[in-house]
Amino acid sequence: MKVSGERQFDAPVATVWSVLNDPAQMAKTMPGVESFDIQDERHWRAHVKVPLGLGGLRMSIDFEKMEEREPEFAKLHAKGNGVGAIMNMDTSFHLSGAGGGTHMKWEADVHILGPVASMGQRVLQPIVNQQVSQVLGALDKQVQEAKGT
Amino acid sequence: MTETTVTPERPLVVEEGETRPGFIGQNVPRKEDKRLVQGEGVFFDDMKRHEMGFVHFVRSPYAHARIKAVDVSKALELDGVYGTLTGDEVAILTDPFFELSTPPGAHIKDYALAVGKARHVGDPVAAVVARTRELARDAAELVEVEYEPLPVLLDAEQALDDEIVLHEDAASNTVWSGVFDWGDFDAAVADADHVIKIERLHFDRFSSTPLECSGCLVEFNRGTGQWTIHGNHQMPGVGAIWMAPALRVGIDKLRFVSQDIGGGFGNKITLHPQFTACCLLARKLNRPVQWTEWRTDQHTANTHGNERTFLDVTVPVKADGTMLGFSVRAIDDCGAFPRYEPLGCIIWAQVTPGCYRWRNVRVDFTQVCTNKSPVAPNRGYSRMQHLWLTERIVDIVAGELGLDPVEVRKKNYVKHEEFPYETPNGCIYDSGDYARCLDIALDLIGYNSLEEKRRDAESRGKLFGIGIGSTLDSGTNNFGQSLILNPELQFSGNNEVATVKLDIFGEVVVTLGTVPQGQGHETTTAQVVADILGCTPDDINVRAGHDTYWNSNAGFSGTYASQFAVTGLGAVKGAADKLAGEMKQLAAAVFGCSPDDIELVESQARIKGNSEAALPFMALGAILNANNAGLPEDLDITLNVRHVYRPPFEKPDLERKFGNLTLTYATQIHACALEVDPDTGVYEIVDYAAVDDCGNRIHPQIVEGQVHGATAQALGAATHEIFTYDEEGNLLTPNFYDYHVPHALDMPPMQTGFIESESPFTPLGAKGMGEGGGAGIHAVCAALQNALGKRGEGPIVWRSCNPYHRVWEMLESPAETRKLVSVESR
Amino acid sequence: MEVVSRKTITMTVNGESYEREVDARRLLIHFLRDDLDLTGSHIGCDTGNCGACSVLVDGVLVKSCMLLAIQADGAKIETVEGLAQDGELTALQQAFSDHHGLQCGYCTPGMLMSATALLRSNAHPNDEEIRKAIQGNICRCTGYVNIVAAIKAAAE
Amino acid sequence: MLLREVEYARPASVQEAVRLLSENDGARALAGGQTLINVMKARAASPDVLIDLNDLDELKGIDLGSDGTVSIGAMVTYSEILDSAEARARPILAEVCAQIADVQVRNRGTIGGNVCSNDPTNHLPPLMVSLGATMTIVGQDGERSVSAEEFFLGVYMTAAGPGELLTKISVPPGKSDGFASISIGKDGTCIVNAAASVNGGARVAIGCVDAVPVLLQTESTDAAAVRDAVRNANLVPPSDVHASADYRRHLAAVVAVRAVAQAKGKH
Repeated sequence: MKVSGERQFDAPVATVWSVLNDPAQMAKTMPGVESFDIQDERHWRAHVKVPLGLGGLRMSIDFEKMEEREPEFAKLHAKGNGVGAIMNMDTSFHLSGAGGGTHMKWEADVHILGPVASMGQRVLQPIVNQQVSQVLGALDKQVQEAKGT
Repeated sequence: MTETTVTPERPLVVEEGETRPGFIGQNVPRKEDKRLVQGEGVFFDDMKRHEMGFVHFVRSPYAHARIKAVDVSKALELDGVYGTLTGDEVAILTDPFFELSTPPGAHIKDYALAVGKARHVGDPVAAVVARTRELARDAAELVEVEYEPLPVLLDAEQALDDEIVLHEDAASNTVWSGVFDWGDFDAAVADADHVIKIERLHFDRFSSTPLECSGCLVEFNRGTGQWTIHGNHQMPGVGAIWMAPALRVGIDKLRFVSQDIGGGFGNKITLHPQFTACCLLARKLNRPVQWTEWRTDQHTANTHGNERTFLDVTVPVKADGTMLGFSVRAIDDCGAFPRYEPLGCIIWAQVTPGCYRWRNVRVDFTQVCTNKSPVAPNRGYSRMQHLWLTERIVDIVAGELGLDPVEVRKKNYVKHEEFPYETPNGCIYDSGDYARCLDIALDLIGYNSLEEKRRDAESRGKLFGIGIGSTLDSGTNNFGQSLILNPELQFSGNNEVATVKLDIFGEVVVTLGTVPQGQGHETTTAQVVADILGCTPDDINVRAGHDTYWNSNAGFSGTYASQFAVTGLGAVKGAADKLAGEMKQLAAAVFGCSPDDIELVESQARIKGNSEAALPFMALGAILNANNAGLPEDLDITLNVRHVYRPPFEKPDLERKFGNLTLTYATQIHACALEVDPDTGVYEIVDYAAVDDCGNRIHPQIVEGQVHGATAQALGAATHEIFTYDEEGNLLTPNFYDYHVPHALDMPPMQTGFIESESPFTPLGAKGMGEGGGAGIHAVCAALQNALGKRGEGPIVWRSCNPYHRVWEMLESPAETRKLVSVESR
Repeated sequence: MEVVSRKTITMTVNGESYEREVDARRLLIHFLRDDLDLTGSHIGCDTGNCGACSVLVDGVLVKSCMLLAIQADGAKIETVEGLAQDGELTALQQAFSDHHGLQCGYCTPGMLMSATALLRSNAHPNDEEIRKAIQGNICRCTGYVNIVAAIKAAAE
Repeated sequence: MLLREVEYARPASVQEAVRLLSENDGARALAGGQTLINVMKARAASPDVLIDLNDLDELKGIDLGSDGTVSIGAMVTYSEILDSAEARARPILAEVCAQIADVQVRNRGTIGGNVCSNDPTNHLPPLMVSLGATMTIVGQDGERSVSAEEFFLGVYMTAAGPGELLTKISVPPGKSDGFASISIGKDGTCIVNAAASVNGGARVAIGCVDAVPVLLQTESTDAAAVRDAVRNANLVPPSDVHASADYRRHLAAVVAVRAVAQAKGKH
């Protein structure tokens, strides 16, 4: 499943870049993060409980930074392992300056395996959209905070 | 004992003819029912053993992946876990199951658990045993498997490239391939006035999904080294042939027991991998273990029916509508492991020309593996796919040439007076009257008022269509057909066993080799024995189920391939005839007369014409078993006889792929009328008729029940039931939530009719039946085609399953499918 | 009121009282089959679609796979084993046999419970009402034709 | 089958239920269980604690107010709605409940559970939106009301947040309602559905095409106007094995038109 979009931030590129590339800050944007370990600057792991309304879906997600061209492009691979679901995601973003703010183009390719993939076909897409909009909303907040500091 | 119970309410079309005396042919009450309606049946999951453990399989979430490591340590730490089994252990403790194919399929290695690689979603990678079912599942979640995902292969045609290979040992995805060429197809094309080409037809994946899932309770006896498997394997004889060598034991070390089985439909024929894993666990852990498959497991990882793509179908036709045959390239997708395959690569040839007098047939058949669930012989096995092809051919040709689908069928059907009819590949169609069955079916759905119904539907904004499905239910396999696939195999003919004894208090006790799953074997057996022994079915004790300890089983024992009425009852009849002979001998010895003077009537052996000189069964049983002093020394009887019925088969001619592959051919002709909502593609079947001819019917109600059930399964397969995968190989219809099977409200009004064309080849003139329901798929496809377009216009129904969205797509873009067909007229 | 993960519950099933300790997670169907050894009710799916596990809880027809055993604490349950009295089949059970309303018999217990519930509330249902009443019970053998006929006959 | 370990409580009052829901991390209310227990069987998502609402008599009645408002307790089952004289004041309620699943599920499944699970295939979320129902939610801080339009937030997500409980659904008076669906088989799972209420113009809520019911309001109740409204909504429905996004989008217009026509017919 591919999702993509664009987003405008009211902050300079460098600020947005710093938030997007700081795992600790990114962790704050992800819903349901219970713990977070940074292994090295390219690898980190999150234990999340994705809130699904009916109950949480527990997953441990390994992130690996695949590519980066500071301050405009980065690509990330995430592999999530949970009972009933395995998630593989490749995501990337392009940043560009736009009138004092930052324009971000992003895309993500999400692959889900396991019973959740079979049972949740018609809800996965809306749920992914839901999660994405939460992440973006939280990202806005992080960027504003970073800008403030 | 009531002689007749219920007369079906709906009018049945009755063939005029003799009324047979006795219980055969009557609807006697089913012996099975009393326990089943009280919840007192015994299905495998109803059994318990002291200290038993529950098995849960760890299944692959990947459709294709290398297994790099399996770590069971965390599972073993969980309180209540008894033990585990991994693929590595299986590879040491067992040999791969034998493969039926020649190379490349012969080189495939199939084990009880995935070894080295997982090849479909749900492939069992490890197993855990624990004190409760819930704990076993908890522990299975703690098994850590490291996978290296591999590219996924889901398309049968792509499989032919061998760019992604499932089984490295075979080095190819092709399991088996071969060309079948009968008559002179090229000459037929040269002789034709029209040549119709169909680029592609596709028979979708579905399964009849028995309501009871698979499973077993396995006990291991350390002293004797014997496993007792209480399970619902529907063909344990063949299961043992797979399992014993793999487990490196003799076949008698595997005792199979079943009482009641909750439906099989062929899906319980290839349970040997799971059962073998359970045998290993029972031995390793020294405790009984029970494996219960759940619905989602059954859909993802037990078995499906064969999926088949037909390419480049070419049909030579004469100006008058006579079809001369066809050629096709067929690609069969058997999923991740062949198991019972490649038998499906030959089974279709039992019905090579369908119901038609086609003499020139060329089939280029290839079977491949893909990363989907393995297949098994789902009801109508392999013939259903092929007969769907023949019916699609007839209707597409009729549609393109503007021929009447009824007339064109009648013109091309094998005619009543031509039976027994030899097909171009040497099969002998025993008896039948297809045109007459069709007339009855049309009559039942009110074919005469068709135009009126069409106008009425159109006035309500609906598209109206009518369709016919003709099918043959070939029964009693000649396993010699397997030699056409692989001349090295040591299988041919067929057999079934029954034993009958007269016990000390006069009870008649029958044991069967068959493994019934709802077909009423206890009842029909009792009818046959009662007629022979001169008593009532109530006097006959038929042991429920199957147990290899009874010694009433043979290599091909089981319930499959529409054969009970022939092989099962053939064995019963043979055994009962022998017992009757012995009872007469005994009575003659007592009375000092000739056995020829004795008759068996009213539960007695008596001197003909002298009702005073009579020995009740109880006396006969007691005399031989407990009061035998003074009986003549040369009276060599046991009142306990075993009979093996062996149908009259020859091995086929392997060079020509020619011979009689099956003994009987029951007929099913269905007709269906439906209405399509053009705004949505939603359709509803408004009239339905199924006409059956299975020769002499032992128990008409049971026969009719089989017709109803098979039809319901076909209507499900035609409308909603389809196993669909996403591009990762996830099954998107893994349970009854998304895999919609017909509910009571979904079933159309159904009428049934029958004729009885006695089989000249079988002990009771009966034919096996129950698998002709595929006619429903053909009829629905034809009716949709009829509703969606006029001659030479509109879409071509090219898939077997047509859910609403497909119908809508056909309505939206008729040209998409229309381009699949071309006509060359000379 | 505190949360529990295990509890001793009591239940009356077909007139017999039972007391057992159960995990909160145990489904009623597993409790009936595995803990009470009442194996007449069956399991045919894992999504609440098939109805093979249908039983009456305090007179209400439910699928016992969508109810925790702990939820039925104190309830009166009726299962297929409770239909026939002293070996005497009910009219409905007899009609299922007479009309060949069962083949493998696996869906039959659930089907009988649904039909029993129907006939208690509607003594003379028509075909449509019968079909609607057994819509939650999947049968893969009979195509429902003879089941509908059997229920209809039992009502007459 | 075979749920993950879970804890359980069966409170006797709404107050206690709310307390238990707020105090226990990962707690989820258990109503009829006809969705939740199935999800738990798949172990796809699991609550840690179930707060069983089945003893809460406060949530079980159906009242007909003097202004014609039908107030339905969240724990009222579909079968109870079918049998209720009060619910008949808004006939569409029973008409739709009769189409949900099967007898067993209707006997156990509740109106509150249906709307709170907000599975896109559910019947009641679009119906409640089209009817302009009001949802009453109770939490530790007291009671509040939310319109149905605002209640549905996403798949399995509603305005009844953690520690809160939907207690009551109030349906205003009216008769001109319709409901149409395309389902898999008769009365099967919905592929697309739509509920409509006509009062001068039409309120149409379409289900299964987004995470929440999509509400369209048209001044005209003509088929063409309804179709236009659906077209202008630029729906991006999910696709699954039963329907592509295109097919769902097409069906959305069909069922919307049918639901409105049905509603008009009841004038």
